[in-house]
Amino acid sequence: MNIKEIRQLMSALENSKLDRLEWQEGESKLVLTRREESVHAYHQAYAPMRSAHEISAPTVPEMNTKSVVPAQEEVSHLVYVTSPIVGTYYAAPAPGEPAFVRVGDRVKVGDVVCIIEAMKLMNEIKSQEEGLVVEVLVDNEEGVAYGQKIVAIDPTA
Amino acid sequence: MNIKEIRQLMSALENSKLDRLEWQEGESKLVLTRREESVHAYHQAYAPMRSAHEISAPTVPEMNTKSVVPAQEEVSHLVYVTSPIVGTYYAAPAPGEPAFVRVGDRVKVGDVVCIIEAMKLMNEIKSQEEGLVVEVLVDNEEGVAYGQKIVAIDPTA
Amino acid sequence: MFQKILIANRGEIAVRIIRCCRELGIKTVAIYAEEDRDALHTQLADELVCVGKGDVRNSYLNIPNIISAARITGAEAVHPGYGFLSENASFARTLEECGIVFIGPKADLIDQMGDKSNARQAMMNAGVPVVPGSKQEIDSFAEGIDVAKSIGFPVLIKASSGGGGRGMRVSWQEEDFKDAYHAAKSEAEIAFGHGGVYVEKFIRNPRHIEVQILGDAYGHIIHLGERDCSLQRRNQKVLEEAPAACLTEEQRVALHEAALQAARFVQYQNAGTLEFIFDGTAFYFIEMNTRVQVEHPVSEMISSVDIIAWQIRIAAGEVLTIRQEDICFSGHAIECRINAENPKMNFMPSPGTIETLHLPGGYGVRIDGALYQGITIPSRFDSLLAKVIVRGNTREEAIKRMQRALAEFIIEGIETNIEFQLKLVTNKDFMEGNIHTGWIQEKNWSE
Amino acid sequence: MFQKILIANRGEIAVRIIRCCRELGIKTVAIYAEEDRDALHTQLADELVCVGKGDVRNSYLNIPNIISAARITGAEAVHPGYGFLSENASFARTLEECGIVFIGPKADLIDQMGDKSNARQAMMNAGVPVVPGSKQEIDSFAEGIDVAKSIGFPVLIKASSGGGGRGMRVSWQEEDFKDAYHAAKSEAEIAFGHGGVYVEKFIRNPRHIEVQILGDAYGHIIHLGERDCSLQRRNQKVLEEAPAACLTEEQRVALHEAALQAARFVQYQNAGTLEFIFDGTAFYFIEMNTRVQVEHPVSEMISSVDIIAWQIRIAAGEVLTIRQEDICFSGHAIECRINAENPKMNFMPSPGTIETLHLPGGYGVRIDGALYQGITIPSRFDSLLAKVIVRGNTREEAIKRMQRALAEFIIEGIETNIEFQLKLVTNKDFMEGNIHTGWIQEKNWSE
Repeated sequence: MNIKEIRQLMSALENSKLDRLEWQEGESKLVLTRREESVHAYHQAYAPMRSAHEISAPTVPEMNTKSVVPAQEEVSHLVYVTSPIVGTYYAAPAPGEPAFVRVGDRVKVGDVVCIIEAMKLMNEIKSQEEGLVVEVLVDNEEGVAYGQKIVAIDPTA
Repeated sequence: MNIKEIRQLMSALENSKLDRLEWQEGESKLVLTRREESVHAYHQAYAPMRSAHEISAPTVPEMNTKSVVPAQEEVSHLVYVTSPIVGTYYAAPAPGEPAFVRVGDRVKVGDVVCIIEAMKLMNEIKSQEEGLVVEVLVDNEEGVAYGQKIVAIDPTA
Repeated sequence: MFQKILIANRGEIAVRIIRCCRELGIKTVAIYAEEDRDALHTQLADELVCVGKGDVRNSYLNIPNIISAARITGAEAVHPGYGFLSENASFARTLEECGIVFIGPKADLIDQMGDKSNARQAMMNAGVPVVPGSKQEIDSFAEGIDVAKSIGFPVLIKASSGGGGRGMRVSWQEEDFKDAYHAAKSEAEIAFGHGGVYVEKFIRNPRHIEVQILGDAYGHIIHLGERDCSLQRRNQKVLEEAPAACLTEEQRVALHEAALQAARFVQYQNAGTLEFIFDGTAFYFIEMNTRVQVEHPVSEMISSVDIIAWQIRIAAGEVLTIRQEDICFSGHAIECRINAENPKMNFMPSPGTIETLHLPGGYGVRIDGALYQGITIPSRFDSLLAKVIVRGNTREEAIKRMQRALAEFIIEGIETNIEFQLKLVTNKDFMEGNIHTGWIQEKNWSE
Repeated sequence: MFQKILIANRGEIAVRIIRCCRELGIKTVAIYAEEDRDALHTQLADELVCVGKGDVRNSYLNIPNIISAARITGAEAVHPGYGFLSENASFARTLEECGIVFIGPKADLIDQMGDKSNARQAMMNAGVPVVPGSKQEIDSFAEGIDVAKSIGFPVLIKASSGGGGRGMRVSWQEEDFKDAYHAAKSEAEIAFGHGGVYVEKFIRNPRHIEVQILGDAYGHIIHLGERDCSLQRRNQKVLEEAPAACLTEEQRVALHEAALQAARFVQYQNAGTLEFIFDGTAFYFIEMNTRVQVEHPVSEMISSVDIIAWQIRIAAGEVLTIRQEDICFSGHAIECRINAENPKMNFMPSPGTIETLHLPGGYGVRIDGALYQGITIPSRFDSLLAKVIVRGNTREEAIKRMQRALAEFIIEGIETNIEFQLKLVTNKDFMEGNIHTGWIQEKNWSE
């Protein structure tokens, strides 16, 4: 390792959210520690207080804070159909009819995977990928937020 | 690694937001840690605001914030006579008389180095060390805080 | 009362509304753009719905997504805050059609007051003074001088197609009217290809003074006193005070009466503000804001009336039980807007991560903000970070308190206007009250 | 007015006083123990003097060093805050001899009120009710029952050498007096080797109510209303309110009058508090605090009088220009003390570094603290970190506001009593006002 590389590492650390980087070459070793992120700490700290305060429990059963925050930082080979709008999710074209897709189905690009109703309009949501449906992440008639993951597809399967 | 490279690293560290850089070459090792402490930043940030506010400049000439905060984290072989009380420093036993010690004097354990007046009592301050007086850090009749460094002594000289 | 409210906004006003809802025992739904995932309002609300990303038209202005968010969460009402959709009559109307209450006045009233010439006409009908001037373009020098004489000098001759100060001349007295008239006309012709001009009263170095109004669905209308918002930069308010120290008691009473008259005339419901310019003697209506304003806290501090709480109660159909005589105005309040901007770089926005945050506190200090240490201020939205509001028994006491509060306020990691605000509140002219709407721009603040 | 004041204290009260001095244009000297090098008060003051380290006797109680610090910095006056040297008459006297003003009452008055039996005697002379009881030890059962009958049942028979509840019995009526008397006496003999007992009125589940007084050097004395400080844990106040909601208007007026009478009798100067216990019908003087109190902000919030500023002005010889009739009490205020302690470990102190700090804010919320993110709370000093003070137009509004403020307050890195305070302010008995000085200890808070 030369000076230039070290300086590159310095600036990389500085611009990161990390706290510490150790590196060793003989026998190879690498330690990275992440800065205590205040946001998450905050959120966690807040929750128990809210419940102590008795104003926390969401009253609408089909909706909860967690479900409408687009998930993050999941590293996997799966791809997701996400909601382009806010609305209500319908798994099937009409009550009593079979769902557009189920786990185990294969979908092709352009296949309708669900309907999201918003402002009384029924919006067909289509898959952008081809693959195997491995999970449906939303319950029928549940509310979905912008960007929320609806269906997980394994394009390699 | 040569002097020039080390100096480059020194200045790089100084200008970074990092706190610590370790580097070893045999078996290679590198440790970088990032700063998180806000106190000093706070103090620095506050000062300009105070001056913008026009309420900062100390009006007592012989006293300023810096001088009464015991210095910290100085690594050297020097030892210091510090003030055990808050009071007014007198370099000499009486006005017009020669100072107890001057730079270049040798002091022995128990030698009086100054008087600190507090509550109208004259307290003789004695050296706990033997050595060469290399600096007198307080001006005559200046106020001194508890723990403030008064005289620097080089015990190795 | 509502069980659940959706807040169709972000930043400090969303936090302000969520706090109020908590105090009223109402559940809250925050909406957010993806860039605001870690914003404070998303952390304080009971429920969250992401409504879009990228341009605000896709998120905080995305009416279908916001209304769907209200529907899927079962929110019974929407508080629009200020800015964004707060004065969008079509949003208010659509909500109403969906059976969701818009916390604000009726859509028709938003429409009426949103059109400036409509509003001006309504105020004239209500008997509220507006800036006097010709109703339409002046056809000739003779007609111009007639109008000028009837409204009194000085007058402003203003190109009807004008802008940016071009095609505009002040005439101080009858003698110089002819020159000014022709100069404005010919400049307008060259600049805009059309020489039509208006004549209106020239208000030199006016103050901007506004009156806070609350009205319920049953015809009760009260005012919460006036605010002096004369410290502006490029028509953006920078610092606001209540009461307006420049008014005599007679002027104050007359101003409040005019505002009440205006609000009664349009049968105003919910919180609203009548904005006036004041030339030291007379005041003239300029526009009405049919929403809560950034500077509402200064009125709260001197009236002890929670404006947001009343907005919600009124929208829920409650009676405005506070009557004018119940309100005991007391003390003086000042608000400084703290923005993520760099005064040394012409107030350029300064997004980034707040590395160090130290908020002022103590006696008489209120902080309305949306900050925490470590938050990243996105570049896409407004630069308002927090408002420092102080109350003192006198204006002098309030100014001293603001000086010390601002001196304690530390934000590191991004540039802010804290030091600029400190310069303002320690400025001699400001302390003596010798300011007007153009004052900040006249001064050299760089030293 | 003074040019420079030394603040002989630390923590939130030192910050409170420094802020006030800044508003009054007075320079400040902070003193600090080495452990407090990075404390907030040292960062806000204009000048700093380290006065010692280790035990507080060597630093914040080190009279020679503190007085020397005032002399070398040229401070003309010393504000002692509360605790530490605030009720030390010898400190006040020494300062006076050095020509430095002690911001508080005269040393003799501190002495007089510091001795509880002196204070009790003075109040009896002033005609202020004290807890009725025998003046000295009871010699016999016969004497005891005479005293008991004259003061009325129930009575408390209390070992004169007693403590910790031993040698103490309640007699509810004449019939059980004999048993109680002998039980107390023999228990006292066994426990303390001395069977002497007193008889005094037993006040069951009293409230602690106190009245804030301000007096100047010219005989002007006013009160700033009363505070209910009944929520205590081991005689430490936990939460305070103003006004005391349990009083009728007649009781309130009588209480204020008694306090004024007491303060006038001793010719009180500066800020002080008369503490009473209240049994629902009558109130009895218990002690006088000759200094500012931790809970002074609740009185400030309902009276709009800055108590610290008046302490300084009065000490500087200014006339108390506010008269009783000028004070318009309005609203209800609550203060919660936030301590570095672990309620789950029997409120053990919890020093350490504050890793995350998020302070509540917004309408009606005041924070008096000495915190910043990253500060290390030393183990050596008091555990008080900050006070959350809210004001509402009614008690209910204030409680709701406190609930939401506490729910927003986040301190990570050390244990605090924030959640415990949340339990208190959401407790039904508290909300309904059914509390007394033993209430916190009676309840089981662990669930």
